[in-house]
Amino acid sequence: MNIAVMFLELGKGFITTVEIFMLTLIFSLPLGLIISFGRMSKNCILRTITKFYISVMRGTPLMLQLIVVYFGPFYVFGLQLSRSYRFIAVILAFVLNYAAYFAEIYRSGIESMPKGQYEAAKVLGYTKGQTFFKIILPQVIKRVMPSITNETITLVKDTSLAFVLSIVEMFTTAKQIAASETTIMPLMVAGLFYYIFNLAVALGMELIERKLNYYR
Amino acid sequence: MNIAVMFLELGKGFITTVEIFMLTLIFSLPLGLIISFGRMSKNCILRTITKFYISVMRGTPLMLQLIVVYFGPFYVFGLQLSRSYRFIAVILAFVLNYAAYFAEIYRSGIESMPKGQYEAAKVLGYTKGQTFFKIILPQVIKRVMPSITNETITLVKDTSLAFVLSIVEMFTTAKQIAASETTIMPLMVAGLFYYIFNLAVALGMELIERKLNYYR
Amino acid sequence: MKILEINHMKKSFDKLEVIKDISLSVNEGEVLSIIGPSGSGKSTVLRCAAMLEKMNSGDLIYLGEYAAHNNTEGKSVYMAKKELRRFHKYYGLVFQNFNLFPHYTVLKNITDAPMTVDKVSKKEAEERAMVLLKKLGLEDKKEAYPYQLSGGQQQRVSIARALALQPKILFFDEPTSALDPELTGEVLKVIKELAKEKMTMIIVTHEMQFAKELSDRIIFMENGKIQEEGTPEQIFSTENTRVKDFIGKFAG
Amino acid sequence: MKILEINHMKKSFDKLEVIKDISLSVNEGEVLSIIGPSGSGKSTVLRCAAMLEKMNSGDLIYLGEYAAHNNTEGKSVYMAKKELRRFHKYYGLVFQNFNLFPHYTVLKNITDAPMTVDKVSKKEAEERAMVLLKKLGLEDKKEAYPYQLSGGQQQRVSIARALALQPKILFFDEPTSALDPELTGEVLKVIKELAKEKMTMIIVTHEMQFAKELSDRIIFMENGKIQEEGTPEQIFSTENTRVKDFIGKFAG
Amino acid sequence: GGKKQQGSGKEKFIVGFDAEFEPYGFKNEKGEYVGFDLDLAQEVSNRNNWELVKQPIDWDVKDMELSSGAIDCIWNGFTINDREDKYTWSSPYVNNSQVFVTASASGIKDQAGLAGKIVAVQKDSSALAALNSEENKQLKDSFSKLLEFSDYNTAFMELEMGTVDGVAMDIGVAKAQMSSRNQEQFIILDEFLSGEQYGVGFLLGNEELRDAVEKTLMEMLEDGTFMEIARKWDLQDSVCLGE
Ligand SMILES: Nc1ncnc2c1ncn2[C@@H]1O[C@H](COP(=O)(O)OP(=O)(O)OP(=O)(O)O)[C@@H](O)[C@H]1O
Ligand SMILES: Nc1ncnc2c1ncn2[C@@H]1O[C@H](COP(=O)(O)OP(=O)(O)OP(=O)(O)O)[C@@H](O)[C@H]1O
Ligand SMILES: [Mg+2]
Ligand SMILES: [Mg+2]
Repeated sequence: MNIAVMFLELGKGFITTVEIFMLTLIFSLPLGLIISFGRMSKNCILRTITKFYISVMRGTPLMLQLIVVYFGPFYVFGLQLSRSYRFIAVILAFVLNYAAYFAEIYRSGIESMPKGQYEAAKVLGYTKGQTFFKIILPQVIKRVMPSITNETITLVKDTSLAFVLSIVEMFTTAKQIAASETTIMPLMVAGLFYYIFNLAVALGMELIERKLNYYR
Repeated sequence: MNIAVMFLELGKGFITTVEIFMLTLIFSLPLGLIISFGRMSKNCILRTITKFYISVMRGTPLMLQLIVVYFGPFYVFGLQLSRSYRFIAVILAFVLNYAAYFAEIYRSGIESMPKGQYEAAKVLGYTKGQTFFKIILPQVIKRVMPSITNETITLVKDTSLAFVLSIVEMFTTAKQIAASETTIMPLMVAGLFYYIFNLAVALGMELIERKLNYYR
Repeated sequence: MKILEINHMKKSFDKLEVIKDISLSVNEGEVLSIIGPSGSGKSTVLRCAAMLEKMNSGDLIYLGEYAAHNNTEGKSVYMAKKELRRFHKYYGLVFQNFNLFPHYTVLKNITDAPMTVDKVSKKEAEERAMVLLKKLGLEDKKEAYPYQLSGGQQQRVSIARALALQPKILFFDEPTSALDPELTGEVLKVIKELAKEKMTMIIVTHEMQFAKELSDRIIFMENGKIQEEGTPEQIFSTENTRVKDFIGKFAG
Repeated sequence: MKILEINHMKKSFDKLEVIKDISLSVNEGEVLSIIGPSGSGKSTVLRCAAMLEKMNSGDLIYLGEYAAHNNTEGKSVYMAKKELRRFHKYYGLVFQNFNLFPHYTVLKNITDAPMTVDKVSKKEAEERAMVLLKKLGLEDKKEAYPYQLSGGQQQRVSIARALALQPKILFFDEPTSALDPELTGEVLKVIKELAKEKMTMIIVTHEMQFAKELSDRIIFMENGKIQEEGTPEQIFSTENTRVKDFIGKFAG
Repeated sequence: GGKKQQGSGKEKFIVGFDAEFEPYGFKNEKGEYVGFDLDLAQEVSNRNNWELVKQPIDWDVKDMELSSGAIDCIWNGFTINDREDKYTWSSPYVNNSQVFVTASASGIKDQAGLAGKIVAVQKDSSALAALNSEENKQLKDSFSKLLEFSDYNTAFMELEMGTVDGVAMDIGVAKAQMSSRNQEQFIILDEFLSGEQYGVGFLLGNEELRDAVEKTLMEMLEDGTFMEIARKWDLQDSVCLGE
């Protein structure tokens, strides 16, 4: 296999990697916010449930979560799954997992907001919703950006776990080529792809952080 | 295989998991501190090197790093690998990787220390070393504990990557049993082990955090 | 006309009874200062009046309307949440630490509440804001963010923010105690101007000189009770040794 | 005997010349106050004297020993690092924000520097500390952590910390401006006591009344220069309109 | 490469194998690594006075393990076909077939029935190699999708769920898998995908060690030990050493 073909093959796998990455972010970022509400809720039951959910998601390997999400519905509930469920299951498991991490990040951000901001808004007559979305959330986002960046970079690398459910992303492609060519070169090239992707992600996040730096 | 044997087998793998976990922490925590000094050094070359080192360690999959650390000496330098190098390589790769993460955590902690603490120490006549180890570091440790806890929990799960270098830890044991018993039950049990281990780690860290809470 | 009336307010935090039985009222155009040692409950009175805390017992009445009233068991019963919303526009509160919204420009800090809460048009909100900024000498700062301002400027913006909702009464909780002595002057000047324009105000302050010059009436609080109440002349020439001692400390 | 002597100090931050040409000296037992508007360079003078900043030009002399001297090109040349270490014990600095070590108890805050820097025995360091704590009315707080203290108490601990090294001169940079007016009193009292005991001090302050009572000499700074220097009587009855204006502001 | 000389005096013979490949090498009831190939390797070691080291490896890095000398050979139902010139091979000792397993409920009875269906195959397996070869191109193109999976457990679970219609795999592994599951649920199609042979793979050029192992294997064949071991693992019909 010549270099060009190898890059082409890896490039194909890379598209899947990026797909998993983007879809996971798009869904888990807002879901994490909702979960963080549950985690901070005054309702004791809701709080306990979300706390347990988060601890399971963070305390068990993502690989296992992928297996459970994909095979669970059939083996536990006897549901017949459509064939497109494979990719959906990957995204679902990633989203459920990352939302738990993001929830904890949001929570730390929200809890670090000074009480004065809530009180100022309340005295001015803002409703709770207005206070949260206009005053608190924009400031929280700025505060949690560094942690979000960290998770995002971890996500890039975690995408390789998708192969547990037979989704062939870049790292799997690299391993396949490595096996058939009996050389570790494709793995190194995949490493390079990851590195560059991560640099790009870090750069993107830095741009966002800088944009948010218009105030202090 | 009956349940008792399975637990015994998983238990054996678990010991390896714990070994990797402990050794990684013992070496990477101090190494991370040294790297963070390089990252914050006034020497531009040293700073650039450590910055690059950290970005590579965080930007490429740990699995690849394991492969490079283990096979690198043979492929690059033609060195004959001793059998005991297998385990050493695992620890080495984990330590190198985690030290990079810890370095960034220390750095954020050190940079968040108010200038006043340095100035007060300087006026009192403390040397730079005394200032760092007596005044700054104890406070930094308190500040970074939550981030350290996060990384530690990730480490618990990352230990399963050791199998790339044929170190049979718990997750690999589970997969092997799962294969011969044709059931995914062992994987679920391994998940439980991880969960409990993580709970224990989180608990331990919380105790430390609470101990450090004697001041604010 | 009475803008604010508080009858028999009591407030405890857990077991700690902070406000023991306080009644006061403020007439239109009147300036009331509250002084007293630390921990006597001055802030708590203001926070209850601004409904940041709920009283345990007592009436809270704005412009004759009950926001809360004592029921037969002697417990405060507040209006429904929806009704209470109406009361927010009767008063404004200026915090010790300003509590400006750091992600908004000065202009947006002032216009956002009228637009969001009172549904004032953007145009009108900005016109109002510019009038206020001019009055407070901050015209050239409208595009600045709070972090770019000195403490005194930040406090003036927070006064403008409160005024933009056109409240009937303004509460100040030690508006200058987070400021350097030199910046204090700017803010005190603004409050004096407001007093001249007959803005109704309650001011918790440590600046005795200022309270003396400005107030129509002064209340001296201690241990959650009103110990002395009167015109500045009465307070500053009182025979009550407690009050005398307290004021004496500040004379320098 | 001259404890501290500064000759022709100049200091710039990047292009900004903050200290233009300042010379001053302090005799043993003398209390010198520095007043002046914000940004005039008062803190910078103290920070250069405490060697937290390096002057660009000028001599810095403690007890007749040169810590830095002007070379032929008019640039300050400091002694070698090792030699400079000796100078630290001549002076102490009390910060506006206290800068206590939060992870040490009050006692440890005071004893750690003598033990670490001067190699004083633990026993002696603790004895010294207890004497100081007693003097400052903090005996019962020796096991407390800084966060458990009021601002005034924290500032007193930081004074004790500086005194524990038995410096020849003490610098104060607005020691009360981070304190509530009520807590200010405690700290001013302590400084007055020190003055009575003939402790040599330089005090940057906004408390005019206090400067007047306490100082042997007052320097009025503006724009990085000394505009006026003299006894309190001279300064408070000056004909210099700038100084008059400035002092007037604070009279209230 | 060669065998490591260690302090004990006994030479070590390090065999790399995939521990998820029943009946050739796997973890048994007691948690020990056992299997046909490991038994053979044990006997070969005994006769040469070597100390056998059973080294489970990650199949993804088998080539690196071998070329770096971390293992001496790959002995693990290792298919010779298509890899002839990448390793130094022993003589073939098992005639293996690649077959299709389907769910009995699906009604698929032959390869033609797989047209338009989803077929799964293990990554980096001989079944995959066979399907990718020229002669099976038509068959492969008739599938709606060829899916790679990482382990047989998930493949069989998918078969049960009906998310894949057929699994292409070694007949030995297929039998082992089926016998520990509900036998009636699955069938092996009569039509074989391909035949292939297993051998022991040594580092290209390491003929010395290959010859030593080969020689011992032949001795075992002659004195009947080889067939005895084959019978133990129910592989007497598949073995082909010396044919
Ligand atoms: N949220 C709270 N929870 C518990 N106790 C509180 C709370 N807020 C105030 N207190 C207590 O109530 C008492 C009165 O506090 P308050 O802040 O009203 O006093 P203050 O007169 O404003 O004092 P200062 O001059 O120091 O601001 C104090 O003892 C204080 O500790
Ligand atoms: N580290 C620094 N870098 C740049 N400029 C500085 C620095 N420190 C001080 N300055 C500038 O030097 C000038 C003098 O500052 P300094 O803090 O000495 O004034 P000050 O008289 O103490 O004022 P204040 O009463 O507000 O404390 C100011 O314009 C300030 O902005
Ligand atoms: Mg208060
Ligand atoms: Mg200053």
